[in-house]
Amino acid sequence: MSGTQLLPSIYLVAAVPLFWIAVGLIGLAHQTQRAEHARLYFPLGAAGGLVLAMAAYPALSGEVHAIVLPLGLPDLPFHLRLDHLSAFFLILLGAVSAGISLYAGDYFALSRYGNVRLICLQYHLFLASMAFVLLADDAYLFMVAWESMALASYFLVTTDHEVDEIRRAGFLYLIVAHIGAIAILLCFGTLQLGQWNYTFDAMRGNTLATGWAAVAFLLALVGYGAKAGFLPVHIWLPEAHPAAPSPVSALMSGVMLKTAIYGLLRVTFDLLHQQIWWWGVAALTLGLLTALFGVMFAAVQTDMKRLLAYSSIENIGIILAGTGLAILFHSYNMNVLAALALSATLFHCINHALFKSLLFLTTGSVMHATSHRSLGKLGGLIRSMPWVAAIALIGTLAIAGLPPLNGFASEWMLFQAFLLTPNLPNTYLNMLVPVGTAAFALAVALAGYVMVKFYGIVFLGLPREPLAHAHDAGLMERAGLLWLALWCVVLGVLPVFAVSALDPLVHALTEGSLQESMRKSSWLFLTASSPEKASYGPLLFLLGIVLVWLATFLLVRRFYHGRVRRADPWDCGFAGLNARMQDSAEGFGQPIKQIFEPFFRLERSHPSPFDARPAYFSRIDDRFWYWVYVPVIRLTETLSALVGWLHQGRIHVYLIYSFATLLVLLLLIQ
Amino acid sequence: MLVLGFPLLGAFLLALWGNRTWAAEMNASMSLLTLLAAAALTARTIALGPMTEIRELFLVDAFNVFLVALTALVGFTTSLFSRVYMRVEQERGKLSSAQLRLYHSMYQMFMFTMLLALLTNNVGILWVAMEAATLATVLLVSLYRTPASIEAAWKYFILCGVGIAQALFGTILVYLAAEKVLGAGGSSLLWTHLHAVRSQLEPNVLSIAFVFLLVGYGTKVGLVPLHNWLPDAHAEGPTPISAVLSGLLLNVALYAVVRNKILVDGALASHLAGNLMMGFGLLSVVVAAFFLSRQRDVKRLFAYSSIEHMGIVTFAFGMGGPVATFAGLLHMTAHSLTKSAIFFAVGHAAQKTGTQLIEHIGGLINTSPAVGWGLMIGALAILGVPPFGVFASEFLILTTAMRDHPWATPILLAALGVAFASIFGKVQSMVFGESTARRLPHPPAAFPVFVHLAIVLALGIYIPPYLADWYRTAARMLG
Amino acid sequence: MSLSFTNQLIDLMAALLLLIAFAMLSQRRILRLIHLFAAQGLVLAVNTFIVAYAIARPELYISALITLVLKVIVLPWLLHRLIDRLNVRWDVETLINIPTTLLVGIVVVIIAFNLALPISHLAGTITRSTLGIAMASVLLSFLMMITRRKAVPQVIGFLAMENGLFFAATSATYGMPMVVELGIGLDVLVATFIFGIFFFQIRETFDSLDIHHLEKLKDK
Amino acid sequence: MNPGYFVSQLLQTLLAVFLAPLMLGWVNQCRAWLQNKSGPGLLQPYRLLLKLFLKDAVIAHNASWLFRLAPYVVFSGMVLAVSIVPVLATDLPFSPAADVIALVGLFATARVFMALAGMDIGTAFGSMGARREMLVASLAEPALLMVFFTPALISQSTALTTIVEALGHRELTLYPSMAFAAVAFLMVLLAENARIPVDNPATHLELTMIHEAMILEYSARHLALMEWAHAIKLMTYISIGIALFVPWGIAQAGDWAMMPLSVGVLIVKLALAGAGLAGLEMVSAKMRIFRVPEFLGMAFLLAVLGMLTHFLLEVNPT
Repeated sequence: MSGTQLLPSIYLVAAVPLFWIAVGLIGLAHQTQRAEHARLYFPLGAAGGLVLAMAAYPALSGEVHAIVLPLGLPDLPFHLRLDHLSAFFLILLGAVSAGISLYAGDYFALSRYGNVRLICLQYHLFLASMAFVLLADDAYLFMVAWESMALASYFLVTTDHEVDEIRRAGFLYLIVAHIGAIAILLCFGTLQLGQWNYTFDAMRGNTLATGWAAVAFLLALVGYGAKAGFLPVHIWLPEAHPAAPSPVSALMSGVMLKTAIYGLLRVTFDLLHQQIWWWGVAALTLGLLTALFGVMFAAVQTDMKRLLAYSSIENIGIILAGTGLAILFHSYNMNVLAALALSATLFHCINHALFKSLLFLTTGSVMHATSHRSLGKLGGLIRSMPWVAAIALIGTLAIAGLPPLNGFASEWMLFQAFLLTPNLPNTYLNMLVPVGTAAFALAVALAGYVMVKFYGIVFLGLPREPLAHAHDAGLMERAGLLWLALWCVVLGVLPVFAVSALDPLVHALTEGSLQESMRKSSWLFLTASSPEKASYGPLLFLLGIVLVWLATFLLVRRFYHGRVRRADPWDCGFAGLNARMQDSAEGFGQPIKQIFEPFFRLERSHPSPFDARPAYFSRIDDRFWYWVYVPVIRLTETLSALVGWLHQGRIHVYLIYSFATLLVLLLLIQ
Repeated sequence: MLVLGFPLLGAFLLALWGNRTWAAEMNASMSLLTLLAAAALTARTIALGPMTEIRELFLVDAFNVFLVALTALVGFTTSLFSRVYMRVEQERGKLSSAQLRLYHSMYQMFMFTMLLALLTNNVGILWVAMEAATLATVLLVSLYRTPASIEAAWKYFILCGVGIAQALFGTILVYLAAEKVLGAGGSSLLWTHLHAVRSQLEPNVLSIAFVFLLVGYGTKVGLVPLHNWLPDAHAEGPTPISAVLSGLLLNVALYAVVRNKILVDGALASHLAGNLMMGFGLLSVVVAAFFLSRQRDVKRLFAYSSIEHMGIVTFAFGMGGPVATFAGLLHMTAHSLTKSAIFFAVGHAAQKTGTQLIEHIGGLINTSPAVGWGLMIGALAILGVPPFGVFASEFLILTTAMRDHPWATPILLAALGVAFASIFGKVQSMVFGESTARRLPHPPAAFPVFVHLAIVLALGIYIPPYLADWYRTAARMLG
Repeated sequence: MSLSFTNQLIDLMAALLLLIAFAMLSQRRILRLIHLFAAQGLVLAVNTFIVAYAIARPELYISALITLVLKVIVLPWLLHRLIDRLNVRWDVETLINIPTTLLVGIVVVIIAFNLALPISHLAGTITRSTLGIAMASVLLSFLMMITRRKAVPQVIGFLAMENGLFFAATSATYGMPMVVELGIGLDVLVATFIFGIFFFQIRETFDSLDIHHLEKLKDK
Repeated sequence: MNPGYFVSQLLQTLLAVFLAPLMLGWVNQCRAWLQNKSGPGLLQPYRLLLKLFLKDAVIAHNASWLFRLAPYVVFSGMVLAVSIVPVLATDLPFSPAADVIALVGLFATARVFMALAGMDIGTAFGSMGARREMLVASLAEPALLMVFFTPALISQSTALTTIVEALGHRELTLYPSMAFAAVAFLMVLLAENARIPVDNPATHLELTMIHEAMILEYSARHLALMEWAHAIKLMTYISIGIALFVPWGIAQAGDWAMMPLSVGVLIVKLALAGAGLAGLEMVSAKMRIFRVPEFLGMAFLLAVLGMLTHFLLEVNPT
């Protein structure tokens, strides 16, 4: 469809965040009893999300629209721009937030913490600021929206601020966010190339010297990385996500991280024209390291939300790696391959947004049902909350990268992109690739391990502690979850449509396109550069499985009466089975600890075999904290100690200061 | 010239009846009248452009009229705040009625001297007014008669007195240079005349003069290393005074510096003055930022943040150029509004918890959401978090710095980062967490706080065109 | 009398002023300090008077009169009463020992002269050479404020600095315009009163005028 | 496409599915012979399956729907897998549905379901087996991918049929990199199919079992499906190995003349492979569970080395 007959789409798109702000303010003003307040306003926000997604969709292939608002600085009013890239991420925001908001209606109605009116305001401001980040077309509006986003989410994270690790988490989060913002500001400063013009159009116009371009790229990598959670600025992520209420974690992990990816793509592919091969290598390496790091830490977590947070780091790493590949190909003008890598990346963005928010929401339901967050206490919820369990299963399979769900589709494309790197005219890179591919494969495989741990321990087996009043999710919660799960399945089974919808955007960014390779194959098959090289037909997959399943089922039934006798579990004939004999979360993580020991900073104490009351203690720290952050903090402290010495409290000293200043200046100007 | 009349009148009246129960209301109403007069004056200036009054004794132009308006506004809101605050202090028996009378009358006196300093056309009178401002506030700083407050006041007095003496020497030198051109007599100290002939003034004299003026008035601005009086005075005086000190006095002192800078620039045709100011500004920002993390007294904390922001503004004016100067003016406005709002909130917090020590303040948001959110939002605003006005000006300053002095930008940003970490960490622990505050019979004066913050927020998102033009004309004037 | 003669007189006065400044710097006893301060005021007054006579400026007579009244009579008298009331006649111990202070003072004087040189050339007044001395005495009294440990001498140093400024004003520029003169005079007067108030406050809080009591406020 | 393809597809699938237990039986028989025992006979697996299918299913009280769903998913996943691998003819309508990566994904899906089912009851052994299985898999899976990538790089494609076309039906060339890949593949095969030295299919000794521990709770038809799926998995792996490393003799796209010959060739290959597997199991001993990661890491490294040697020796730098 062309954007011409849908000209006002940008106005509609820009109207949605304003609507969100309005909802927030009205919600703030509206005094009513908690449950009905939440159930009234959050679904409104969900409706806004739907509208946003639908309004942005035409722009994915349509032409670019830009408007200037009469707000902002006198010389630099707010510029809004709706192009392919922003459209894609707006759709992501709208579609995912719709599900989350719907869910949030029930969630906040039931949760005890915080003042729901404030939460409503902050939540919708958060949504609106994300939308404006995606729409911004000048540095000022971008920074404003960017920081408002950080701020709103900070307040949401610290909703339950009596707990001091939550406060610490929020603080850490905001600090890192601020550092990132500083880097981004510097990046824009580099991009605008001396003439004081901070609209993105002007930056597009500039062509930077290679050195400065590299500086800008690295600044962007740091700045956006601080939001996305690249190594080593990931430090806030596993703290802040668990601290936040689940819908907020879902929004942050699912959508907010993607805005950072958006920024990175915007700078790298849109504002900077040229790319240099080593940027790609840098991004690729960093991404893979991040992915491995994330998945390993996820494997050893004992708190389900921390586990998911680390898995977010992993997925972000994969996305970054994909971006790196795209840059790499693009820098060698291999546009089709760049297009492949980029579509894979974007596709993975939306997939991760879907299943990660889905899983975070399920943790929310679990916490409401059991008021536990630690894996060590949960178990067997598939019986008490079948709905959530079923939906969570879809999310788990998707995030574990299993066909025929969406996670696999994007990872498949990424693998294809990796396998096409031998065409790069650089032997070292060719040699590098197998290693990269290996790391990627390892990360993906470990993700499967992590997810089995997550699902198995939370939903399967026996409850590790007596879980009273575990009940299934409410209607709105189910609706929100189903919405997300639905898309996981649809995108998984029919990835071709998603990829071809992405094609104009990818073409705009890389001048390459997957069209012809897709034209050669049918809509059933997802293909890489060309169908005979590789293809993947998830629908056939699904059909095949279902057919065989039905066949076997019927055959078995023909053979057999299908009666089932219930009995106690056999368990190799051992009697006296109890729940504590199951694997604990630590137990599940233990082999990973063993194998990848050097990655962790471990503190362990094993009980001696003859211990009367054996106790096992194990704590895992992030090495980066001690490598990067502690030294910086020390430095600041020493510096401020030095400076503090200036202030001696003796008036004579102060007089000497000013006397000296006077003399020095007088001599200076002679 | 009602602008000057009202506070002077107020000073006398309150000197007589400043201890009555309605003194606070009277104080407020006087300030309100001043505000109205200032508003009228502003309107007229916008309409008719710059003008001089009473045999050129007074000058009103875009630059000072906006400061006048700002001063009057903050003066008014602060008087509203001090109404509530001082009542509590009095009930706690911290103040005798005589002290209260002194307080009220000196408050008006202080307003008068500042307005005089802003409005006068005579560089000499400017000096006199600045000195008078010091004299008016020094007794207020030691109002509580505690050892700490007396010490603070003494340092304030000596350091500012010495500084101001340097400024006088500078003024004399300016006069010396001026009389060569304009001949002896009163007219050669009139800024308008000086401005007219500034290109003919003897550069050597003026450069030396500027050093003395910068060191002199800079002491009052609180530039490092002349700043040492500032945290003490802010921390020990009554909170309304801290609010006006860092909200207004610093601005006025900086105004004096800038006024003279214009002359010097004209005479030297070099960037000497600008460079000096940039140096001081940068030094102040960095040093203050590192001081911040060591503070345990909340008012000292924000006093240092004032130093930091004055450094930023000085840096901006030092860079010069339309955008930077514009940003400097904007930052002045945003800073004095935000900072005074913060001090209001801090004052209430200190009264509710009975201490100024940061570690003993906590969970304000639970006992009194108004104060808690006021402090939180104010702190975020002062830290330059969008969408507040402070960010707008910092954005402009930084981006200009990136163009003109790229080397300075990372330093500034690093300092801002450190400041962010230190201030925010402390504020968070005060606002959130378990509450240590207790309720007071009087509701806090939420109105001034949120009015200020609302204006600052508005400045960040939308600067009305007339305001923008106004800043622009001022910026053009300062070159 | 001829211009040159007045010139010489003025230069003499300048020299006297500098001398007194050094004397103050080296002076140990508060009472003497006050006397020296009064003397300085007297020199100023005379100097102003001579200038006024030399160039026939009536308003300078007035300012000479003001100086006489204020700085030779009122302020010393006030200070006297203060130290009587607070009985702080005892010796002043300085932070740095006197000889070093004097050495620093000499360095300062050299700097001041060099600074003043270019200015004096263009200062077309009959009193061009005195600007350096004025600056020197300002800086010297600054130095004195730094080195003294008691409150009263610091204040005297402050006032002496004011004197130096005033001398600069008269000698270099035949005095500032009247308004400013009055303003300055007023400020100085008020300042002195406030100093007085402070002395009492400090006294009653610390029962001593030693400033090292005032060193509590610092950043540990 | 003409029905012939579907015929060959169906033929191959059914053949594989129904030969799989025989394959298993053959391996066991060879083991028995090598141990100088007279084995249970080739048809033992069929008897076992039949017995299980006729039995009454006994399920733990707290078994959830997932537990009953898993066997079907696993079984159909395996059938799908085997029908993707070209063993008789290269041109199969199903083959574009999945390339090697998707194949690995398919195995992973089946495995995950099995592991989840193992954890469902909440027995000590179930969860232990699931953990070990997932651990082994999470290390074997990348190795397998690496193994696949070497031929994929050689043939510029990840579609198995294309690979086979490229390797089998062009003029015969020897690829040193494939040697690495072959060894690595063998190790992965042992690990993934729960063979010695990684796992011992013939024991229920608590501490050593991996695969068996997961399916302890299954009985009757569910167990039957699991076992059968397991047999098919072995079959699939072996035929993948054949297709990758000794592709000669697989029929071209739809030339029916080749078909009988290729069947014959296939049977010979399978027999040899089975015997070889048995022999390998005979000479090696079961290793501690914590040696397994090293074992698989070895395989992983070999595979990566294979890719590197490919770049080193076989890519002519242009």
